[in-house]
Amino acid sequence: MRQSGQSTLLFISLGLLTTINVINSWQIDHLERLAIEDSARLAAIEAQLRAGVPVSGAATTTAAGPAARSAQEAEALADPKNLLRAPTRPRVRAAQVSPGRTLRMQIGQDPQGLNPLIAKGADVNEYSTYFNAFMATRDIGEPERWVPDLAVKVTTDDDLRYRIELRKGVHWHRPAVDWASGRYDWAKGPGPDDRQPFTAHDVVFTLDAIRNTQTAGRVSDLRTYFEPVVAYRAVDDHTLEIQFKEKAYTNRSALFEMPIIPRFLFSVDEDGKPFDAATWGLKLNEHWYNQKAIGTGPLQFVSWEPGVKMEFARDPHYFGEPVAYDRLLMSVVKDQNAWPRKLKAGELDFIYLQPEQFKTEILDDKDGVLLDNPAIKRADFSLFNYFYVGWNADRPKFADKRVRKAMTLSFNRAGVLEKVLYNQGALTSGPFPQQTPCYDKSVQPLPFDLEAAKALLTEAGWTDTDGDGVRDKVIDGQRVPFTFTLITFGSSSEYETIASTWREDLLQIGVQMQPLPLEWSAMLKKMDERDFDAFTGAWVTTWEADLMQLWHSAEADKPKSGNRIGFRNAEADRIAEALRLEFDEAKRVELCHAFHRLVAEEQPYTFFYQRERTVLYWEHLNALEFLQIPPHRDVRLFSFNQPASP
Amino acid sequence: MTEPAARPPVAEDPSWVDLIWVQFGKRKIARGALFGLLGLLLLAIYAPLLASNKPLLWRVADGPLSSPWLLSLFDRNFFENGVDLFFNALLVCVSLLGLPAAWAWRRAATLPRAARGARRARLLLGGIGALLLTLGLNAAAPQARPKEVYPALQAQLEAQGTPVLAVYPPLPHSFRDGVLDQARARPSAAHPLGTDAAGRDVLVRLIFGARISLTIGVFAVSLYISIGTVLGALAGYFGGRVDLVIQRLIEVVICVPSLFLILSVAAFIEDRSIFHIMVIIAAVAWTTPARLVRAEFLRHRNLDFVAAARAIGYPQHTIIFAEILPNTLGPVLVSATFGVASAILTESTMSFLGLGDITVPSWGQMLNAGRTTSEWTLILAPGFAIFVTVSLLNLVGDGFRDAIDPKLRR
Amino acid sequence: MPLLELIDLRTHFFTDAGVLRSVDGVSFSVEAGETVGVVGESGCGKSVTAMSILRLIPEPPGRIVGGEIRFLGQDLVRMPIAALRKVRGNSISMIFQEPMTSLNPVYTVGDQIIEAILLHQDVDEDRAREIALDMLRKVGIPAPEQRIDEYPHQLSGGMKQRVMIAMALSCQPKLLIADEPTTALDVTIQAQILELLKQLQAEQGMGIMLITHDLGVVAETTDKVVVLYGGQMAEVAPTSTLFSSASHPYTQGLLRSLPDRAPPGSRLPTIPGMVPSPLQFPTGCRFRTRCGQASPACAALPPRVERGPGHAVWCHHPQPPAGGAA
Amino acid sequence: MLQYTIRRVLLIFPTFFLISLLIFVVLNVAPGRPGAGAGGGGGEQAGQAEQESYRIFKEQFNLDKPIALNLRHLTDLAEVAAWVDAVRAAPGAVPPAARIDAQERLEDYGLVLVPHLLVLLEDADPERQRAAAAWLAVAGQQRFQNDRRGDVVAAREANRAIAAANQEIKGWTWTAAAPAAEVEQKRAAWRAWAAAAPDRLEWTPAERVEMSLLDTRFAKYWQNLLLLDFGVSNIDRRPVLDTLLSKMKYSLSLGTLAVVIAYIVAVPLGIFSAVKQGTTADLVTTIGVFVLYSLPSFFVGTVLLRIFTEGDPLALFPTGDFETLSAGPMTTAERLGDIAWHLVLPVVTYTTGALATLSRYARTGVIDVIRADYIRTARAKGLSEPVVILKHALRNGMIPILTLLGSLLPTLVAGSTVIEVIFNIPGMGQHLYNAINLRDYNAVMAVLLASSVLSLLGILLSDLSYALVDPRISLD
Repeated sequence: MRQSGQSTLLFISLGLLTTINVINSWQIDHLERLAIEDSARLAAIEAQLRAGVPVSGAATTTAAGPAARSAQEAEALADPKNLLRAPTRPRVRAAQVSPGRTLRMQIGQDPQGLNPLIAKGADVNEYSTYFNAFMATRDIGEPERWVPDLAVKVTTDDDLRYRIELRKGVHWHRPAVDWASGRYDWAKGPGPDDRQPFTAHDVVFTLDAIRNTQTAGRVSDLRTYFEPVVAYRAVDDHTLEIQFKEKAYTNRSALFEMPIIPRFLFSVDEDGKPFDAATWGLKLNEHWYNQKAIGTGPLQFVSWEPGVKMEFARDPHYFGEPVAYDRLLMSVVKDQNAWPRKLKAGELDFIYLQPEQFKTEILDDKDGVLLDNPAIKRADFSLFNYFYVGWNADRPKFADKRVRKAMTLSFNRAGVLEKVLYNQGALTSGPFPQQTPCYDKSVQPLPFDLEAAKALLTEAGWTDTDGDGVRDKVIDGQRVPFTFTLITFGSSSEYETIASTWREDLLQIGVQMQPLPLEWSAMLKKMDERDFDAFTGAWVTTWEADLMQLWHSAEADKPKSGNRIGFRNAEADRIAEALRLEFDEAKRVELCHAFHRLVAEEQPYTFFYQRERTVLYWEHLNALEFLQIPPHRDVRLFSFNQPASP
Repeated sequence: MTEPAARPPVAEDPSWVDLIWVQFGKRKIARGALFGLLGLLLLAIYAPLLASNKPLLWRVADGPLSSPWLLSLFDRNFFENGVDLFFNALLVCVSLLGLPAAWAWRRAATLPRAARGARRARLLLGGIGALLLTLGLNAAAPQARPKEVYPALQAQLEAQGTPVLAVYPPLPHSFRDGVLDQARARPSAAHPLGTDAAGRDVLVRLIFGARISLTIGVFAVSLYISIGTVLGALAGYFGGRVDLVIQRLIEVVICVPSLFLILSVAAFIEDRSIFHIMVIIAAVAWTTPARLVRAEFLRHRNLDFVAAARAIGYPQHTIIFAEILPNTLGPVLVSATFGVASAILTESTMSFLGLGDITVPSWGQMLNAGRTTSEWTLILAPGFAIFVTVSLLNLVGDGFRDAIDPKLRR
Repeated sequence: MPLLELIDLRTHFFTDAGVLRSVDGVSFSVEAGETVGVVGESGCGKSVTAMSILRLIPEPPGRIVGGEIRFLGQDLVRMPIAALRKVRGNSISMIFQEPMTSLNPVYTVGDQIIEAILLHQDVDEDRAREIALDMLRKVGIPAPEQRIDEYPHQLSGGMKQRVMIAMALSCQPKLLIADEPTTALDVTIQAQILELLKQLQAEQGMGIMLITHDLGVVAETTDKVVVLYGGQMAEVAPTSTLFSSASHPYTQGLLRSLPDRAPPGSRLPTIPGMVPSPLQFPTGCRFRTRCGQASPACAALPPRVERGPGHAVWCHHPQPPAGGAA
Repeated sequence: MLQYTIRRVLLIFPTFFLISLLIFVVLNVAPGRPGAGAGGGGGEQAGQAEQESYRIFKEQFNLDKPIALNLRHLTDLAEVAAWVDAVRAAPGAVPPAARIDAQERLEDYGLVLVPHLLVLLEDADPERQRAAAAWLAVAGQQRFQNDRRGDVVAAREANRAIAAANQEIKGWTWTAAAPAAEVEQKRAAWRAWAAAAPDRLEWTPAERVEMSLLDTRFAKYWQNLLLLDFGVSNIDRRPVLDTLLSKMKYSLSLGTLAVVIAYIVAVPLGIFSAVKQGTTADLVTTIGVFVLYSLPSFFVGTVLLRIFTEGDPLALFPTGDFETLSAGPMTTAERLGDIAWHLVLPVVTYTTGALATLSRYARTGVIDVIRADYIRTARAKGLSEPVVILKHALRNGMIPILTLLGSLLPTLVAGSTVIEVIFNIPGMGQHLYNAINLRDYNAVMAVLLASSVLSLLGILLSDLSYALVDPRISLD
């Protein structure tokens, strides 16, 4: 019985192995558990120790509210020539700080990177406000007021030459690298936790990077603003001078909101060796630290696993008001349909609702209990954008403003907004956000009026002469029927619905429209080449109005420009140019209103609506507050109403 | 199932097709599934008769009796999709010629075999001719669109006290025109499965979706079967260098995971239509029939009857197409049936991932749209439609396979 | 007591097309040490009879619907399957028609023989291997030590059949059923195999049921012949009696078609017509559609007619011995 | 066997080359600008489209080169003149598409244009001269050498010189208002520049052939590929291979688990169905399996998510993800449990699809052999039914299903796009989906190539395993 003998032996040894394994695993598990408990205890001790030791530069936050944060700042704010003023209110109320808590939010996709100079996208811009500090920021209450951030004082006599005094005692976050390996010892600095100090030289380095034509990415947008810079220099470690060539209203915001990157890290390779002067711009594009974040802001970068999550932790050495929780976890959830599910399951603290979900969760909610859970609350805010339909003014059909107006009149914007977009927004009549003073509230959106549209078309010479139900007109000796193609953003089904609704209405007035859904890149190509009749689009706007890129006739002839519709209007050009140079708020508003009335009359776009966002959140968060200005969501404003983790 | 025009001199059992047919008929489930498929096809063809917002009959007061429905069938502004026009042409042809054709087909069965084949081939050609003629007439017809929204018009006229005679199809909704006021309605008597975001009836779209899905399945598969058969035949018959090149090509295509390739290619096409989708599916899937045909050719190449055909001096192409090819019909037929099912699945997967053609009411598209809502019907209805169609096709394919493979015969 | 006794065995197949009465009332017996030949045309039920004995009929669609199979007095038909397994390969062994496919291609021939030995004999593996080697040697396989570890595809057809025989005989069965063991083989090898069987029978004293359609083989090797037609008994007789005085018109037809019985140069006589499909057997005597002697009486089941010691015929019109034969 | 294996392994390389060519061409001929994906949804931000940085971007990803065949050296003077004129033409004189095309050509063609532009520099029209000089400053730019591999020091040295040269020629352009003396001086500089390196501006036939084949996107891509460099993502600029490898673990865990479970369920089911062939039990199993087979996995996934993660009674499982993200530190055992809990629904979804195919294979395999003569032999030997099936039928019947395992290799690693998207599992399938949507060419290429390699290996493995399992097959 050789065979059975062998198999018995085999089974016994297998059994033995299994037993040993089980015991082993149990032991390891036990050890791990002990280790975790130990490290938790250590962290607690560390936190206690830190609480007792005041940190240089950052006076422990008190309930002083809008009071100055340091002596240097107080002194600077006292100077009447300072362009920066004290904030109207603080971002964080100190009493709310809940140690040990993690704020969990979802992001729809990974950012391109975390170097705010290289990576493009609204998301990176938002995240950089978490880990970065800027020269100055807009006040939460009054967005036209600049308040100190890294700079405490900015002075200028002629709006060409600026002198900037930087905050002292600020340090860069510790880079998130494997310190134990010893490879990164070169990155250690003299500050607390081996941090490197923030100085004017970092700003100069950043400006160098922006103006270096080898760099690509977000810098190329910034470069437009900094190309007309004549000179800049660091006077000393905390003083900076910069001189612009031309006076422009946009200079200030460009300067104040410029992301700043540390020289000690980005001028060197992973081994601390400085880059070659000839190619350092190219190196910066692919810098080894571009996938991690470093800054001087309230949250410091911990980790980022693409497609999975990104983590930040409160910076204990932050110079300003610390955020009200310990960690920020952003999990990447690409499927928007999963967001409400994840909120409901308690895996997230708050989410954005998509319009469809808004309908499902809010409009159809009979009992008024969101997601069937009374502990879930709702908040809304309005985005700085407007949706529109652009008409190609270079096409004979749409060169006539009466035709464009008829198109607008025939588009049941209110109906679509209500039924397709569930009133998640407001109809708009001009190119400015409705929250800004630039928006002229006296200009009403055109009504939905098919009869008026018919009359306008007839007036413009479009009549149905051959009785086929479609209007026609003789253009250049040829009888052309009124048919056109509307290019719609193909990746979103709501556009398909909107287009099909509009098409039915257009048929009633004898116009045939063919929707053509296209991918964004294809759409962009058609628009760049001006190969379209009409398209759907949306612009994201900023607080300050700048009309040059979208509306100036000089842009109309440039390929790939923002003025894709070929809008050429002398009065509009005049207003756009005047607005660039006007620094007086009241006069700016006047110019804006004039422009608003002009486009309402010309209808180069059919202005559609400004979108709103709805947020659902658990009631363990204090009522959510959003910024008026982009990026609207500022996690520094969020806080828990329970002091510590449950 | 036409017989090849030229009979091979020394062919295998000539009633091979009938044999398979008899074997297939013995499998009750497969036969039932085939009838189910036929029903689905009829549903697709007669979709406008079931659902349209154009009245079948219309008379205002004592005015003339008209049929806006009939006019709308070939209105290219109403049915703007080529697929719908094709099915509408089929609808007319099948209604007018279906019964006589079926009668003639059956009668042909009494004829001797050779005459039967010829007669049936002629019938088939005649049918295709009639279809093309209808399509041609339709292309030549004026494309004016009746602008009236009939239910609204009727209400308006009746409010004015004008008597109106209007007979609508059972589901008086258009698959295309939504009524914003009725958007996202829950299931009700008027809308048995509710409406979608644009206020379109879900059941109606489901029925018209059958047209899209069947078209995609059948056309994509015909396309790749044609490509695959030609390439496989060339490789198998000539062997040598031709075989080597085609083999390499096949190997290259099968090594790239097909769904990955399909998704990538689809994403990089900017204005995707269902025709693009069919071509993409075909471009990736042709290797299966190519391999089958090649293998059959290699097997048959050296068989006696081919040698005999060659010996009596039949030209090469006759040998390939008249003698070996019919033998490859079986496995190809089986793979085609499964292919249609998998093409439908592939299309719905693409639509589901947002890489389909969003302008057509395909089932995958509907399911993807339904996923954003909490309405179960919007998920279950298209999902169930896909499931039933694919099941039917798979069962039929399985029946064919069993019928053809003698090993599995009982 | 006979070694094996079939009494009115009926095995039918229930298919979609109808019931196939492949074996419909077969009765004969095999004595120890005796070789019984079972002959008939293809489809006459020879193989089904053989398979029925060990109940190897695929079920469904086949089923033994009636009769008894008595082996050493036990009825195999009603025996529990577990008990039957102790008989299979042990007291009754089988050799099949197709040596090419009857061996499992993924196991070595040694494995397959040893498997049977280990199953039925209380020996350990080493001993089983010795027995297997012994058997291989006995059936005349050269270099058995090497062959035992080879796979079936490495052996020739004749070798495979020898392996099959070795496997069948490895447990010293009392009865060996050989289902056309030589049909697929060359004539020379055929003779060797038959010779081998005879020799082994002499050594082990077992009964052999030899199924064949080759009357030449029957004449040379068997003691008794059973003639089947259409799943029914036609004639049974000692071999010499059958060749000298066959009484059934069918048997006579068979014998007439033997080449050595026809005058040289003349056309070989054949039995007219074809074997009817098992679905369409005529009622009564199944041979009547091809029989020259058929009369209306043949529509009734033929009676068993004793023609001499051990010689019986199932016919309404038994014929006198065909002229002039030995 | 060894010889066969070696031959097969060697055959992988040409096949892989062809595959890469196929994918490369397909992806590159498709329209759409790389990196221009996404966006749009919530609106775009007005910004200056900066030519310079887009050109750098193109250069970095070799997008300025033709796909697989470079015939740019055949460009003649008339064409170049036409492009230069198109770009500087008055607004409206040239259709925007033609202008964009001309501009891209002038940006992309590089050194090939220099001789023609030098001719245009001598043109009678001073505006043409000016345009020619401006384009010379672009076309005359030299490429930096790769200073990350090979002789780094020398490459850096060379790059410094290149940077200086590039910087210098950039200055040799002038404005419309420039004085004649300045214009003349700069034109002289260009002439001297051209005369200094005449060999750079002329090509021998051999060089032309080399240029046609090697100065292409595909050639450059392959040069990098040979060094196992799949390039960097044009979205986040990480090396795509790193990203790929980091995604693999997710797909691998999910795939392996699913396939193992599918086999564990499918094989017995198939055997059962085969042994009971023709009975009601077989019928029920077959139909059941068909039902599963016909259910689209995205449908199953969606419905499972709905049922088991929402609604109070059945909220048993998490709503996706690979593991709990917000959890604190966990012991390995806890973490494994957490992952397993997350993977229940995805694995079930995965399995429903694979189950049908596998059990079908198992059934057919067993049916094929169950009627075989050697099975009858085994029964005649007196072996019990389980032994007959498990020892004699299974080993043969399972050959196809075992070799199927080899072909599952790519699926194991590359995962399933649909399931990963639905369940938010950051594996390779989801990675591909995102890369596709973001037009991240290098990432898409890498995923497709990696899964093709796995397919090739899978096919090889399955052929080899066939030979191992079935002694009848000899590979030599």
